[in-house]
Amino acid sequence: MSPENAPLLNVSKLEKRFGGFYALDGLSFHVSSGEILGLVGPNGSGKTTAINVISGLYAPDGGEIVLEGGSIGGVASHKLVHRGINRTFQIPKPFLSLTVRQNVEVALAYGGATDVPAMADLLEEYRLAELADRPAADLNSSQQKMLDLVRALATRPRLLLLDELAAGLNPAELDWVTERIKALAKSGMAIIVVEHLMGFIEHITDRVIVMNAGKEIFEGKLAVAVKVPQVIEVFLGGEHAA
Amino acid sequence: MLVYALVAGVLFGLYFSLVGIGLNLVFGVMRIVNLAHGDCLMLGAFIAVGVVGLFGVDPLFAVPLAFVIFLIAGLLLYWVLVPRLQGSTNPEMLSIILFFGLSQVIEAITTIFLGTSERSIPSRALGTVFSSIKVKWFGGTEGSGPVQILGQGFPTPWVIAAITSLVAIGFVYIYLYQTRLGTLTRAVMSRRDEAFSTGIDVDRVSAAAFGIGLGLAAVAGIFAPFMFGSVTPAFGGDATVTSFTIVVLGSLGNPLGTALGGVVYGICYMVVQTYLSSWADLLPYVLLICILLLRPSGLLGRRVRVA
Amino acid sequence: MPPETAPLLTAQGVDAGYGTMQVLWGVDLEVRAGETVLLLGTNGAGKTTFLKSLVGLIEARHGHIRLGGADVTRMRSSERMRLGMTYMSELAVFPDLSIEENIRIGAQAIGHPSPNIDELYETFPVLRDKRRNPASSLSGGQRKMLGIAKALAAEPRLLVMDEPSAGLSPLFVKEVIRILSDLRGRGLALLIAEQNIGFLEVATRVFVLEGGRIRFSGTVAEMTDNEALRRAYFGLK
Amino acid sequence: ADAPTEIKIGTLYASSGRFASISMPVFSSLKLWVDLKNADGGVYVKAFDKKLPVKLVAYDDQSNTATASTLYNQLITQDKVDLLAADSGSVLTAPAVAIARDRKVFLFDQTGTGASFFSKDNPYIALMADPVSTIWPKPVADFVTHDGPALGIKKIAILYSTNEFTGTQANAFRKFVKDSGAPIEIVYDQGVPTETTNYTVIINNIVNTQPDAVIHFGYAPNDIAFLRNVADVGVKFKMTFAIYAGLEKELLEKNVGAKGLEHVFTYVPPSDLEYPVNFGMSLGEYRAAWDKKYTDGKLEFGLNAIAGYTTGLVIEKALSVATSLDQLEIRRAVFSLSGNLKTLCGPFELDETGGQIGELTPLGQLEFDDHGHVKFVSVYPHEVANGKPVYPRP
Amino acid sequence: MPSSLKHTLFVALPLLVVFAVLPGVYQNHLLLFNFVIFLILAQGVNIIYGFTGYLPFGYVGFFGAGAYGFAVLVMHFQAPAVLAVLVGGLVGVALGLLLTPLLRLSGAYFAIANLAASLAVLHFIANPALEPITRGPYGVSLTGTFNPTYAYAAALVVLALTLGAVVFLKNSRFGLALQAVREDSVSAAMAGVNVVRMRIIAWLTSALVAGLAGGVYAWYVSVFYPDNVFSGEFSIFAIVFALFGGVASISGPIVGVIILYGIYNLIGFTTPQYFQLIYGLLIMGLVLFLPAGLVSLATRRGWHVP
Ligand SMILES: Nc1ncnc2c1ncn2[C@@H]1O[C@H](COP(=O)(O)OP(=O)(O)OP(=O)(O)O)[C@@H](O)[C@H]1O
Ligand SMILES: Nc1ncnc2c1ncn2[C@@H]1O[C@H](COP(=O)(O)OP(=O)(O)OP(=O)(O)O)[C@@H](O)[C@H]1O
Ligand SMILES: [Mg+2]
Ligand SMILES: [Mg+2]
Repeated sequence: MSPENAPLLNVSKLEKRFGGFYALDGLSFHVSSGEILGLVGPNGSGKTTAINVISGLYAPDGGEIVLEGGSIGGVASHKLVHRGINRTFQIPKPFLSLTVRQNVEVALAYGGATDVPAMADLLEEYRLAELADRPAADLNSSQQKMLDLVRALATRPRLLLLDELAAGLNPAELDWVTERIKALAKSGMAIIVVEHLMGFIEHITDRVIVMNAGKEIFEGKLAVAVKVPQVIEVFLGGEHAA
Repeated sequence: MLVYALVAGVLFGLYFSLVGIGLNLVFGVMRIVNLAHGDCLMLGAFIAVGVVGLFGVDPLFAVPLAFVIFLIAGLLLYWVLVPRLQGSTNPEMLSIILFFGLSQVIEAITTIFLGTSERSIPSRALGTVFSSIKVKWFGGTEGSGPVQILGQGFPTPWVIAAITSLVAIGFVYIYLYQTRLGTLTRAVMSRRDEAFSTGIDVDRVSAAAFGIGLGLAAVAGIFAPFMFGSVTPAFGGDATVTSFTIVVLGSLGNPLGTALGGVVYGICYMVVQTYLSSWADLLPYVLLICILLLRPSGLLGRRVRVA
Repeated sequence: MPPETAPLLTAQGVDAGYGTMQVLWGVDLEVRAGETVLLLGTNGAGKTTFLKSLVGLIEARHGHIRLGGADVTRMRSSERMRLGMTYMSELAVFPDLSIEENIRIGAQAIGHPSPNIDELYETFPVLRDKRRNPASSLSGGQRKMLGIAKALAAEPRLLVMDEPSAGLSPLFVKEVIRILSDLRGRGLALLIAEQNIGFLEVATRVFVLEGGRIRFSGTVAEMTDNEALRRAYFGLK
Repeated sequence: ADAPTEIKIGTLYASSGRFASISMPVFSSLKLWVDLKNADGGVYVKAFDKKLPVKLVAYDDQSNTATASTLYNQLITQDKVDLLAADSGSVLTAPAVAIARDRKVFLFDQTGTGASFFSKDNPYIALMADPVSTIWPKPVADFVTHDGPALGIKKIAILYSTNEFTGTQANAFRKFVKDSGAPIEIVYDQGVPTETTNYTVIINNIVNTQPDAVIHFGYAPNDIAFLRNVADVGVKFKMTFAIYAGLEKELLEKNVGAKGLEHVFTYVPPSDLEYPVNFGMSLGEYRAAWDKKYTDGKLEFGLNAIAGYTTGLVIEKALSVATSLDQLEIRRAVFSLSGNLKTLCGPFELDETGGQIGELTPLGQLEFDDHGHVKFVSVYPHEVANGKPVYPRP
Repeated sequence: MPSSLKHTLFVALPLLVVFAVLPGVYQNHLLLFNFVIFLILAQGVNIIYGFTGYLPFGYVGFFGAGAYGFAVLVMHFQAPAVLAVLVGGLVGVALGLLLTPLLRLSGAYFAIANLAASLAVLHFIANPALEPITRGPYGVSLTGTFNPTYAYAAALVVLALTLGAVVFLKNSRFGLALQAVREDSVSAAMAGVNVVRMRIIAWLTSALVAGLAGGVYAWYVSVFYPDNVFSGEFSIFAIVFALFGGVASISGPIVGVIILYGIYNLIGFTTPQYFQLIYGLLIMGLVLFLPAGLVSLATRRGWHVP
């Protein structure tokens, strides 16, 4: 890899155990600024766990996570946020009894961003402006997902991890979100997308990592992945390839 | 001295297992902090005092009586309080306050009707039904003579209370592991939401556990006048905290754990009392905090609960 | 109407949700005796919520649910399940109980006599070897097997399943599908919420839930003919 | 000044909580005095030269000192009582001492014997019944040091509950013994928390030191538990002393059993000793009045059941000599009674700080009478003794 | 007008003024003093429970520690009362620091552990072995510093500080972040909030408040025993008052104290024998029928309550 395009994040031989069970078992990959990387694999293959470890929710049990040359394995979440990593959750986790505005305000105040984005712009851009003074509990699930995203963006991340953001959105919303994510990448953000919707993945990602049982089994274009027998077997199920 | 403290600790600890086991059931099944547990104990003690005072019979006869009364009271109380509590946003926290209120009510009513002086039962009254056997087996004298264990004398009531505890723990064990309702109870303890999904009538199972929990507390209470010399309506508060120590010590939802927790507590208490008597009262609290911080799941527990 | 096509379960205009959030909006659905109905929908579409309202784990705010002719809309889950409907949740089992206890409890929960355990072990031989172990020692796939066995122990007329394939490797998914088609052969009605379209193989009818509303209902063939649905659910254009 | 229509006496009681069992009898006996006086048209008040009915303003402090503080304040500031009597026991009296002093109100301390209450710079207190803790155990110590060696008492064990009341007694006792120079060795000396309810292990420890006498200072629940455990374990100490075996004999008899009290040494309370009186009822008359008024059996008759009555008598007598209701004049009146008044609690005598030094309780021993009832035998001091000590216990 | 100023002007200030003036018209100053103490404690509970969700069932531990901090300083160092009150606060904070590991526990476990901790501190301080330092079980008597008027004034100052803290929490980003932590600690961390530090700060603040209150209390009553200042009733009352009014608001705990402690004193004076009964029933009713407190009656209607 050429030095001018050194990856922002480098993950090598990452391990995470729950009891005796390896949720991550030697996962390695990298992602660069401006790139959109897809992370796919069957249920329980460890995608969410990978995101949880990278975002500091869990400490890794082995391996290394390097952000711009500095090791960040086991660093507390809020510090990682300040260093430019943020994420959304598979099941959105807003502060339910706070208003939408307050939800974002916390992230703006504590996110550690130097050039704090304007709250109004963020809410406007992600279609939450009209709901700004409603408690987050009143939002439906796709709105809550957007709120999760806005909260993440309020901290000006350079690496954004999206855990099944598109799931449950209708096709129109899907197109719109695709555009937004692409725009974010274009602005120089590195983005990792976990998703089950293959159409979406194909459309949005530059490259995918296919995971199974905590390991990477394929890296490259999705169009290639769907022709790899091992991927077909564990993930797509034989009948799809046809 | 050490041997004496150890034996005394085991006897005393077994009794405390009985004190704690009802609480364990209630918290394990419903995640309800029954701060009125000690007051049930106190009421059980008054039932015993009443039975002896009115009929002059062995207080052991009060055991089934108290159990049945409190089983029924527990069932009624469950339906009045718990479903409504569980509908609130934070039932675990609110239960602490709700049952504190209940304990106040119980204490107040008892005080109004029974006065405040110490009540007790002559030690000799306990186990009179067995006294002939006692004389034969343990070489004790007729009446309230001590029981000889390892060449030293221990109060007969302690031995009887310890044996009763073992029997009660055995019953709880059989209930949980050999009966249908018991299996359902363990299922609710294991995963409450899955119990609903499986079609278990969680309310009925919980009500039973609640009733049994209260019943066991009352049974433990019957021995309180013997273990603590005397009881007053205000006796409940301390008993509740001690019960919690034992339950947490042994781990939730596990009757064997509570038995172990009780014995560990009893031995620690007696040893501290022997060598550092003025610090004995500090023990349960320090023990509780240490266990919670070092092994939140208790001695026999698997599940860890941390924030 | 001939008896085999009499509706076993009907949901009419069901609204449901959590707290101030409404998740389901006027959902209609019907399962006839012996039929296998697939409820498709993406994450968060409301599948679980809908199944829960059917079996009584959450209350429907509007609408009606009828089971075998009886209106069960206000019944508690334990009562509904005594009427011959069992539910296999995503959790499926009690981790602290042994495997055999888990199976028995399926029947005990609703007051049925002990199930024919041997017959169930025949269907799920892996479970017999570990009958005394706690369910927590099983792998994800084995847990789903146990979940099915537990649900079957109640001898239901209708089995409602939430994502039986979630967390299963494709091999296991195939195994599950095989077992389900087997059950179907025995006349058991099935309602399966899934994201995995592999289950279309066993389905007689499909409902697609999107954003809490029924977006499509019809036969499997009708669904594969629908361009938009194909794009959304079969992916890869 | 214009004569008021009544004399207001303020006091507190604890209907529940830890001190209820000592507070309720004291309060009930004070009330008994009030009712008797009012039935008689009231008490004579010299300041107005007429009889005035007594109004008892009483609040329940639930054994809670914080509540008690508020209520004492309420009595003084809102109810503006003429005379203030404390709740019983040192703990609930303690807040009253500070408040009364601050408000310059004279405090009729009924049974709060805490030594720290009495100091030369506080004129606003006097103790009615019970001697101050610091001199109370003198008869016991004297018996052990004077008569003990001859009886064979050489090694003694001291066990006490660590609280103001019994802790002070233990300290005083220890000091008396040491200062006496008698050949007595203290082989065991331990304080245990007041909440202690089980003494089995401790008793075993004491047995191991082989004492010739065991002196136990504890509250009633402590004594009950201690004596029961002694009996249950089957230990027979040569001599056992316990405070409440005597002070609340009926309560202890109910809870420990007569057998467990046999041969136990204790204070002989005025409730069981016919003191010659020069004012108020004699013990027999009083007992009759008590039994007539309190029939439900919820209250035991003991020292506390006459303490409140004694307070009443002191109040009555003081009012009959005080020239005004000024609090310092009340004090002067009360102190003028010292050495002159003899009630059923014994001779009323105060030291200069207000501590009670007259009503000393002799040392006695509990024995069965011919009917199998427990009775007191006074054994020390010799001038009041009506029997010989049984030592060692058979 | 910024809402923090509004809250100060229309809630905190009037309350302080009322309690500053009341002693002139009502003579039972101790009663007023107790009101102030409970206002402080209820707000202290509000800080930790309302804003972070930890139920401090042994809250009195800090209060008692503060009282003894005051006593030790006065007895052994003849310190002036004001200094001793400050030290009381610091002792509360020190105990809070010692107990920070408890914050790892959740739900009822935290509540019970906290209760145990307060009892442990009680039995420690009350141990006869510590008689030379704390006077052990024999209680302290601090006649030298006795001055109810100044102590009352000091209590008002502590109340003002406490109210200031709550107004700050209610109106600042810090308070918002705390509430975020309470709602979902994982999401809060992803908003860049240092969850552990936030919790500790809230915990220590409420410990400080209780410690100061304990110091002032010791100053006012001057004679007390370990049982008094560690009485579980302080914890229970403070929690019940705060909950009754409604936590995570400024006015909730105030309303709770005024109403419930008012009733307490009313029945305490008039029908004492039924007091405990009525109170117990009241508490039960509160949990069953008004679990979110009195202010929820207003917020449910969409009214804004400070
Ligand atoms: N906190 C945990 N404790 C125990 N096991 C866990 C935990 N979190 C995840 N696992 C296990 O780790 C494995 C990987 O889970 P993960 O959530 O990472 O899967 P995933 O790839 O995100 O799946 P999905 O597509 O269903 O979201 C699963 O078997 C899961 O059960
Ligand atoms: N207990 C709950 N409280 C509040 N909201 C909930 C709860 N459970 C689910 N939801 C919300 O309801 C919506 C529908 O969820 P549901 O679980 O029914 O979807 P689903 O189709 O089953 O999805 P999945 O494929 O992830 O299982 C989602 O937005 C979800 O966030
Ligand atoms: Mg995932
Ligand atoms: Mg679901």
